[in-house]
Amino acid sequence: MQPVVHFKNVNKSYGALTAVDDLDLAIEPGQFVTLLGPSGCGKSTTLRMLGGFDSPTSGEIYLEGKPISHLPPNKRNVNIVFQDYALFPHLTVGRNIAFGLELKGMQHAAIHKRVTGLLSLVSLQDHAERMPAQLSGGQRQRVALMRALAPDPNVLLLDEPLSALDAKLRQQMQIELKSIQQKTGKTFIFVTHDQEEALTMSDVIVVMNKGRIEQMGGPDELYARPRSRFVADFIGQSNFLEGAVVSVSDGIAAVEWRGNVVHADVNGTSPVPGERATLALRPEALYCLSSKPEGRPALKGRVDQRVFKGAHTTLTVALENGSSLLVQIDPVALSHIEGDDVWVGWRDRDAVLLAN
Amino acid sequence: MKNLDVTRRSTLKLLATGAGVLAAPSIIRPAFAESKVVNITTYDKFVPQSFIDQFQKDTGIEVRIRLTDDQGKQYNLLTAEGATPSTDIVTVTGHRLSQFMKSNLLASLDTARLKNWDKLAAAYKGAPQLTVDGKTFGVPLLAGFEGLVRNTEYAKASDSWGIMFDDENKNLTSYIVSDFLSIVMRYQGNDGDYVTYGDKPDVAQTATNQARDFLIQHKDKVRKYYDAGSELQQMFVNEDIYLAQAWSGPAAKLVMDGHPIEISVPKEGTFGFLYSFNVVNNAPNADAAYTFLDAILSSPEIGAAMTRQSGFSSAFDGVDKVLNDKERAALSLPPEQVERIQFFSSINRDMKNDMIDKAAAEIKAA
Amino acid sequence: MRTYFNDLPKTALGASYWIFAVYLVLPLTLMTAMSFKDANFIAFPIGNWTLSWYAKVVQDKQFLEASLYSIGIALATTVSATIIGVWIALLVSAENIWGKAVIFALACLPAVVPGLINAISMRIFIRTVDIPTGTFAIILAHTVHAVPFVVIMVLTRLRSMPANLVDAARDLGADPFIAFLRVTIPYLMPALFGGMIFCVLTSIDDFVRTFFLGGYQPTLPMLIFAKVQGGMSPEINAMATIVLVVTTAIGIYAEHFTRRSRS
Amino acid sequence: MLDTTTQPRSVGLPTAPRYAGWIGRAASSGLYRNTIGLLVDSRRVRLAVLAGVPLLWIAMLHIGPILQMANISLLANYPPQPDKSSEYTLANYGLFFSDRLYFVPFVRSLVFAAVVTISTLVIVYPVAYYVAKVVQPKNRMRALLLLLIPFWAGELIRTFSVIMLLANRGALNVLLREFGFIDRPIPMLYTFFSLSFGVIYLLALYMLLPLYSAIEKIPTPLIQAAADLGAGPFQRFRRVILPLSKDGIVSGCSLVYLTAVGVFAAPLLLGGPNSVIFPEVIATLFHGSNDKWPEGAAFSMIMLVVSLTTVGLFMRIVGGRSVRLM
Repeated sequence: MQPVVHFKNVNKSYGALTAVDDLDLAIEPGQFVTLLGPSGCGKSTTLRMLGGFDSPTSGEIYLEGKPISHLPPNKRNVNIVFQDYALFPHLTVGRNIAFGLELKGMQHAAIHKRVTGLLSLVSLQDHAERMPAQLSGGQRQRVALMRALAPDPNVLLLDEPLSALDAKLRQQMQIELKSIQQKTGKTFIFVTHDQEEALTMSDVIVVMNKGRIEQMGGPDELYARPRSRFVADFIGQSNFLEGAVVSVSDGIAAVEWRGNVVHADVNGTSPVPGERATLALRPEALYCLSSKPEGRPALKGRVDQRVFKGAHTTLTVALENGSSLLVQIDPVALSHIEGDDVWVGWRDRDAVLLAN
Repeated sequence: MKNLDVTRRSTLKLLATGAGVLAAPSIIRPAFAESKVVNITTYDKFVPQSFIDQFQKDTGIEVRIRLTDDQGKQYNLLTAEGATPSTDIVTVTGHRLSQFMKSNLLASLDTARLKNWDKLAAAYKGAPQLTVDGKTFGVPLLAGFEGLVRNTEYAKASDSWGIMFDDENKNLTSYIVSDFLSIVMRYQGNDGDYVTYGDKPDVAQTATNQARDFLIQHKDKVRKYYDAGSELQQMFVNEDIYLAQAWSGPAAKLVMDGHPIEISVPKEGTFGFLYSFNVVNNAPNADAAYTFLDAILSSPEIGAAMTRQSGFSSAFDGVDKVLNDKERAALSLPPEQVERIQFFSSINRDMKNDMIDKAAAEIKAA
Repeated sequence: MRTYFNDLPKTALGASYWIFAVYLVLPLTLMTAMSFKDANFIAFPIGNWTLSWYAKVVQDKQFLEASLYSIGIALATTVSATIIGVWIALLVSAENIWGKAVIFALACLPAVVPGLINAISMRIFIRTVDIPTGTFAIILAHTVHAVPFVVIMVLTRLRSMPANLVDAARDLGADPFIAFLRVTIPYLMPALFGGMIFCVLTSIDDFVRTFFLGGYQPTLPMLIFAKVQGGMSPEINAMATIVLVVTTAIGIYAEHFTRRSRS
Repeated sequence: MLDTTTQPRSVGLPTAPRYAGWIGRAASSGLYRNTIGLLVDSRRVRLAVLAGVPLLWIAMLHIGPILQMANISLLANYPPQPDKSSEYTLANYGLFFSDRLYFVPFVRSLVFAAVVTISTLVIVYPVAYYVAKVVQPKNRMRALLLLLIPFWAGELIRTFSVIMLLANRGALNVLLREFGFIDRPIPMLYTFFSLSFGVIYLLALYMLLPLYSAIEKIPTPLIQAAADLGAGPFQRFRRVILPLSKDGIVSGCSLVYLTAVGVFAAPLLLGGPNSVIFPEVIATLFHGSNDKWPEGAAFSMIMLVVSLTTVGLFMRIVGGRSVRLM
């Protein structure tokens, strides 16, 4: 299938500063794609280039196979939901949504029908006559979304649209956004720095760092199989173990780490014995036992700190080899209080080797 | 060189027009030069409306009046317009006449074209102050003088300008600095009109400085240096001042209105001047201007209306008979005082204006 | 006790407001009162009262003509100054424009040049480029004077405008011109309204520029000044009172209008 | 913000909104697309249109007249006279520095303007604060409007009304005499007092509006927070309100100062023998019996440069960033 959006070797620099570095990205139609990364990673610039508010320094952007880099924003069939919504304060909700339709030269009756339809999609059909200032944050968010959807764009761009909402509303909107995306079948490109948002809604997550793509894939894949330390660190929490490769067999690498030999999935890398390597280990992948287990690898340590977090509890375990690990356990477990001796281990495939 | 200049100017013109079109209801140059129009710059109500209506009906010439309040601004306007004036007739006071003439703004008058010229009072026909090199400038309208004005209820009568410097009148006097300088020079026995100083600038400067220093020394007597006749009237009415040097017109109007005011000419004497209508040099409608001037001379009623409006005496013959008793009384002076009036000359104006202006500025700045 | 101390500054502030209001309004009240005085000159006490000055003013053809002329000039000035002012403000607020600060400073120049100097230099200038004195020249001079105020007001408002409002309009299919018409202009409305009121007031009030650039038709201030020259009589107070009442009525209507459109 | 209970705007008139307004229709028409639509598509055309008219306007009508005046200030004679030279000279500027005569009114003008500016600030600040922060928001416009009414009467009328108030037989003196406080009228008119009174009366608007808008923008919670942290009224004013209204103070002071430096009619009508200021000197050079346009133009240039420099320095020292009026 032809990608709906294709960035081909796109560079964008402002003077000496490189915002986007040789970006090559193809997006399939109908997907919910999230550009995830810390601020300054180039995700917003990428979005603005797609929207037509910035032009690439070099490279070309294709929308449905046609180059669009030279087109002004008003000639591109993409629409943006802005971070602060950018609703026109002097127009009613209805007129805000009708804005793009009016400019297409549509007649009153057709516009009216479409506006009403879109508003009922988000249960705001009674609010067509209100001014944006009279709406709540979540309502404004919905209006902005419907305004951007109204002209029936190929691709909808969302620039951190949830950042201004409170935590509870944000979760609610995540679900709503995803369902609207599914109902309309449009390609959504969503920009955020919030990994939770990304994991909840996306079909594909593109993790960006310093203007480059770090890794791209489905949420579970990214979570379970981070390819780089940056991704492992940015999405969820990880323990990082640095050691030297001892041997590789059957996709499992043995790594010498502080006098112990530990195991991890090679994760698509091709480790060479003797080389240094880093492996990433999710806290929830660790098991924690009061006594040394039989037939399973385990390292001995002592509970240093215990933090109750509601859905789970985290332990900081000081190992005998001098390092410490973050371990996540069942919150109702009454054992493993501070000062207890514990054995910590993991299944070989739950640890992943990172690319150097 | 000439070519270059033309190009630059037309470029500027083009640019100005371009910028102007944005704001322009019309860029068309108004038709100043129409045969059936006469443009007059003058004072409010100076020319009676009834006369204008009649004149327009009789001759078919449209009268356009531009109101002015200040000789200086009128002069600046004419100067700025240069060789293409938009005015046909201007109203000039005697002591300003030379300035207008020097800048070549006025055309000399062909009195033969005015068949009513004889209706002027004898004294003003070809008056010396309107004559330069044998040519006549302007139709005299009104005559006035610089008088000593006092509030008869508060200020005691005096026959000398010296009363203006009496300690009794501290903070109670007012005058127009430049005019009063001339009078003080006269008071001090010098030639306040500079007629005799043509080749003696040193003597003139000494005399001027003497008057200047005297006025600075007596600055504590002054409540205000004023400019306009209405200011003077207001100060007298409000009792801010009791004593002043003033043009006779505004003061006479106070008298006509029944205020306790008296105008006199002290024994040291004073200066007189004429208001005149003048045809502007290169006037776009000179013919219409002559028709208008001739018509205005035709009736003493018009002279009387001007007198009522301004408070000055008319230069037309027979106006006395038209005025009522109260008006006549306000305008009349005892014969011995009339003799003390010396009309401003048009000789040696540059020296006079330079020295007086400088001294006036120094007095104000002191 | 605590509330007493808290209220003290508030009371003082209220007092300062009302004293100031009296300071502003009292002289005008006197002026209005004087318009009923039955005498040729102005002074207290008023003595006999009369309405005859109003009768005189209302029948005065000159006054009516001058008023209409002034209003016409003010409207033309307002329209042109608003267009030019907004245009300059847009240029100054645009990104990537070289010498922005200089352009802004020059745009404000006429506001800080004293009126007299402004008028004279303008008079010399229009002679240089061969524009005749008269209505057009007056409007030009008034516009030059009013433009800086419009620029400042519009610029202040533009600075507070969220940048992505225009982006949003562009995104929804508006070209730059349509985005300007449909988004920027409505957003600027309060500033434009303020600027327009300012233009009207300065234009109607202007005397010195009008004198130097005017033709034969007197504007209101020219007429009043010329009449004043003939002696301060209550007739002028009557004129001023009428002007004041009319402008106040317009102002109150404008306030009413903005309040209604805001709610 | 979260006012979801508000009724739709037109309660009694449930009209369906009319979409497809004239702008939309025009913008989508072929005519528009092929004319303006095409033009604005080009960045170069857009820039030319954006910059062209303003730059032309400023060059022609803002700078042009001043340059012409600067030109005249360097001429030996203007308007040109046949018998006199019209060479370029610096003598007109030299005149200003050579004579105390012009220097005294000049300094007087600057000092006078400064005093007026500070007085206006002190008088108007509490008023602006009261309107912006104490008056209920719905009454604010009305409170402001009451203060604006006098400014619609025109400069001339306002000046004359001050005379009616302060003259020896003006309202104030008549009143004082009526109540027996004084026997003789107090001469208030034609003094520095009456001049300042009148000029402040004329210019208060230029201070009021910028101050009001600056103070109005200070978030009230900030002031409450300061109070909560134990700051008394004075502390709150000095540490919170004053710094936050700096922009308004700078704008207001600049406007009032620049206008006060060049104020012309009021000093003529309200000033006394000892309050002659510089604009009158300049006007005399233009209006005096002997025309001295070049000198007048030179003095105008000096006044322009000095007053603008003063304000520039003031802004730099105080650190105001933007000039605003409302």
